[in-house]
Amino acid sequence: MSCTVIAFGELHGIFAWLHELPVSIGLPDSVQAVVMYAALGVTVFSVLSLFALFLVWWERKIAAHIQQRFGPMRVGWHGWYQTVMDALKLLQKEDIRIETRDKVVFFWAPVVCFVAAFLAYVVMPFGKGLIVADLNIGILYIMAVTTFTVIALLMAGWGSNNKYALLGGMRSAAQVVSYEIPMVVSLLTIIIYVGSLSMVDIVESQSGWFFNWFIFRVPFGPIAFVTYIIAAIAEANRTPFDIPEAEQELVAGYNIEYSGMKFAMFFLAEFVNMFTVSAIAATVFLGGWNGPFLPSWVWFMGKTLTVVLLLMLVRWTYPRLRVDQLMEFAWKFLVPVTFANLILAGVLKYLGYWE
Amino acid sequence: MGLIDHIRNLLKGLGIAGKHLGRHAITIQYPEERMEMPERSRGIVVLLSDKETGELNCTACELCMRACPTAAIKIVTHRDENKKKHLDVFEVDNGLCCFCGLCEEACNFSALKMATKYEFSTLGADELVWDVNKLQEVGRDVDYVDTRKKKKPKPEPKADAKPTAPKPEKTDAKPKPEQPATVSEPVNPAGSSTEEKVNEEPLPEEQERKEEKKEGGPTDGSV
Amino acid sequence: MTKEELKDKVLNLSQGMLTYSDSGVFDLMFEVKPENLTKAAVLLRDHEELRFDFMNNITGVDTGEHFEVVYSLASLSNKTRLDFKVVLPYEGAKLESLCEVWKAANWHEREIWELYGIDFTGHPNLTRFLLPDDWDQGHPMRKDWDAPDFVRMPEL
Amino acid sequence: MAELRTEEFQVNMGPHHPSTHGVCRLVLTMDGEKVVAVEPVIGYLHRAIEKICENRTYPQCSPMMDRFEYVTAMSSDYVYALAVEKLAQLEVPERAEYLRVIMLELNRIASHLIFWGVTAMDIGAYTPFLYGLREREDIIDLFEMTCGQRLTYNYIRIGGVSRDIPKEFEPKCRAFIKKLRGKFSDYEGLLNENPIWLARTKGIGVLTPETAISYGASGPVLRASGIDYDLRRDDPYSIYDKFDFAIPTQKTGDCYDRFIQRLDEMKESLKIIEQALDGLPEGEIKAKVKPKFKPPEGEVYSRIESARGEMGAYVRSDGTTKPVRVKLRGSSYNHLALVPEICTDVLIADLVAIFATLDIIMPEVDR
Repeated sequence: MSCTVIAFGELHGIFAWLHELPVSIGLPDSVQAVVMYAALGVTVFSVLSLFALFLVWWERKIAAHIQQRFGPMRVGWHGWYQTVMDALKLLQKEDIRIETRDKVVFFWAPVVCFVAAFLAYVVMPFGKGLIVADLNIGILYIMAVTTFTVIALLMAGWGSNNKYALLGGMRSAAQVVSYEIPMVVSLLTIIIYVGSLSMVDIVESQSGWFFNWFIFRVPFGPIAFVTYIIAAIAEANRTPFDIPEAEQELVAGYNIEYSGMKFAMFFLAEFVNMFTVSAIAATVFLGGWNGPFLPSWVWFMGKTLTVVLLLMLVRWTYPRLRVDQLMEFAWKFLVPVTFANLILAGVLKYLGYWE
Repeated sequence: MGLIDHIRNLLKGLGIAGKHLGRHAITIQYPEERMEMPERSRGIVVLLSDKETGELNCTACELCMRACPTAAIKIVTHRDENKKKHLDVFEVDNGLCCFCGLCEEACNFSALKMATKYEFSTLGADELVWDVNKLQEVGRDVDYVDTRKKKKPKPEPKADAKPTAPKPEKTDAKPKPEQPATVSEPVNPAGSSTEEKVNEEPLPEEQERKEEKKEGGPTDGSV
Repeated sequence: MTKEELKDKVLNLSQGMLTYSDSGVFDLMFEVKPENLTKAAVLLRDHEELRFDFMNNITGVDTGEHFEVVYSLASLSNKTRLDFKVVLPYEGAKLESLCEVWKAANWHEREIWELYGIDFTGHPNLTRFLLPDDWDQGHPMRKDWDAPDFVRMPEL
Repeated sequence: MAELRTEEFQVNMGPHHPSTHGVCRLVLTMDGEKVVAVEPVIGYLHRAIEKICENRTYPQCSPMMDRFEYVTAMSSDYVYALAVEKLAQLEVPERAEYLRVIMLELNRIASHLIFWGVTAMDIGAYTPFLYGLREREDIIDLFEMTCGQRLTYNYIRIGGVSRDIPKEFEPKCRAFIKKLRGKFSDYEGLLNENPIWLARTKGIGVLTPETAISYGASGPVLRASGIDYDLRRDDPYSIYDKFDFAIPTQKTGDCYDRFIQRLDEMKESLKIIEQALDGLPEGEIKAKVKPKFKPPEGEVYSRIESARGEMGAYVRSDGTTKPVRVKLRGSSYNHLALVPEICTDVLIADLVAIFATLDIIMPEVDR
């Protein structure tokens, strides 16, 4: 085991132990890596699944309190395990499969969506040492795998053989592809100052007090942060950019024909996605796990949940954009702004603002 | 409006939503907490009992049945040797009741009231038909102002009640048991209970109606 | 404009197309022969001093002896109101459509066609819309129509 | 590359769709996201109220009217009572008229609050819906305190009102007026200036005055198109000529104007309620109406300004206790007929916005 001094409450011992587990139980070399990553994957997956359930409950509570009602109150203190019960209920429900569906596509769409949502967490630094694999292309990897969601939504829209679902799938494809660009460019503004794509490097270069966070330190950091948040809301398909499932127009959009656990998979994936984009915002702009006194993972979670809270407030306040306005906003406003931001930041860096 | 204005207005909306986040909920948790119903609230129809004797106030005058627009009240009476009317059947079909309050206003004997109670969900539609015992039992603890004249149940209009009572004697030229209370529903609301009742006596009604038709429209107060 | 003035004006201008009927209790009520309907309607809408540009309502009535179709009109500029009606026999009840005069008449006429069976010639879209698409049980608002399980309320 | 073949397709919006306010079916012919043609299919909420009324006595019809338009049930009660009163030439006591005006205006505010919330929800903002219902709840409490019901009031009867207001009504009503005035800043802050809201509603679904008149649009929809016409002022019924209030109008007749129009009307209604509370006289609340009420032979069409526009009732009597014909005219009926006219070449999201701002309530259409 590791001999370094660990701050009280740090969890990276668990990850270190999992890293060393295959070796210590004497597995042959050929399967060591497989077992190690499987163990890490299961750990992260189960924690995140529970966390997604918590987020669903939290969103319901936040929405309820903005609207001056209680929200779930029945099971447990303020209904804290309501979503667990909901998930169990959805598990038991009949899986309604319409006759005219595209069988293969219809089946795999929720699976792809669910898996793609969790893939990003391979490189997510939850705390000091709390990372499954510190890839040197971390952020690029995240950008790549989160785009898988659009394929899943398109598959769901197509496979359902329903006009509403198809419209939802098409809208989702157009939207996610468009907003990918401002999102990546906003992140690039930061990355050119870090000089590395590794998530750990990004976090470590922000160590220290909060003025070392990139949102404050990098020129045009706040603008990049705002454009990132806007694009992230669109990526996570939430109001005011929730047109793929726009309830008042397309009823439920791409997941209109899904029921039971398949629906639950879409639903959980949506919340995991929301957590992903918030976690990236916390990591890249808000200093990640850096913070005094408290354990690093607490800081990470605190910052992420703050961003999540912001997303929730936005969701429950604003009306929804129309589909053409959404695209116009992306291409005519966000893309130019983010590119200008990137160029200015690059010029400043070249001129030696950053030593 | 410029960009700055847009941002300011967006933030203003966010501020209003955030402001409410800190406030306490205005809803209540229903089975544990209940709203206090106003005294005039129109809930379930109940039959009232005399405060001293505990007997029903109802005099079987059938005014409420006549006032009811959905024929939810069914009354069957008979006369004894003293020509005094007695109640055989008094049923309220809560499934048909539309809670308009016309029966309560029609009643001149403080016999019937729409109580402030509102919970009567059941598992079947037929359980919603309440007979006289159930109605009386539910109405035991209902407070009311007795506007009757003691010992003399002669119809007297209430102070501000709308209808002046028609003479109950006149309305019963035809003895009721032969013509059981008509439970009618003009357009079928697809309820099984309605259909059953309709089947009881479709023919005489049908004929009566046809006759009226020939005479050129229904005649008023023919009974 | 008082009611009397309006009545005189309408009677003068219509040259006998509209005749006064005393069945209207509150507002003016005129009667029109079915063949004069469109002419009378255009006159009421377009004449400078009348300008009944607003169609409130069309009501079909089955009086038990014949059909009546009652048109309620209002003038937004003059703030006046009147009704006129057309009496139609049961057999072969047919009327000119006023959709061209007031577009509001479209749906009202459709409803009357559906519920009373009064035919409106020249109506652009006389199709079922209030009753089920496969309805084949006649015209429900006629007095001689009853639902299969219809029972009359007890008489007072 | 060969030309891609495209074709229009049809979508059934409804009968059970979140934004069709009840059960209305819109058959949309769509070209991608664009709506080419709309055909409303109604009748899913048809309860045959008119046929039922032909089989009821005049007082018994009054509860049916609550079901005609349950969002402003006071108005539909009143329009029927007004028609029968005109038929029978009944004198209504003055206090009853004042009470009627108070209730009608409170109900108008309640309806507009629902409109405000529902429109916001249809355009995607959920929270205003709950805020609108929150204030409506206070109005409903006032109604329940007075007449005993929260939705189907059956309060305004032939010849007057069913019961006098309780003692605590006036202070509570005044407190509510004060409270609602304070809430308007919240309402305006949430949506009125919000750039997303402006983008969604400005210039969408423009209704020209000529089309509006021709299709018989009325009420806020007509006034939002710039026509200054309000039955409360131009064809005064009840005692509306005694009150001092403005008739707000807008200019362009797009969704935004229809939205703002109703917010403005709420403020005017508050003024009317205040004046009515100040001038409330003592006295009887109901004219004498016999249980065997027989109006003389004749026919009458009464019309009032309900929250959605002109609400009318045609009542025909043949001198018996039952009406020969009761026809109810709801303004939503005409407004729904407008939808195919102004909803061509709009996006599906605009269709929802137009449908919402016309404030179409299906019970009024189907009856």
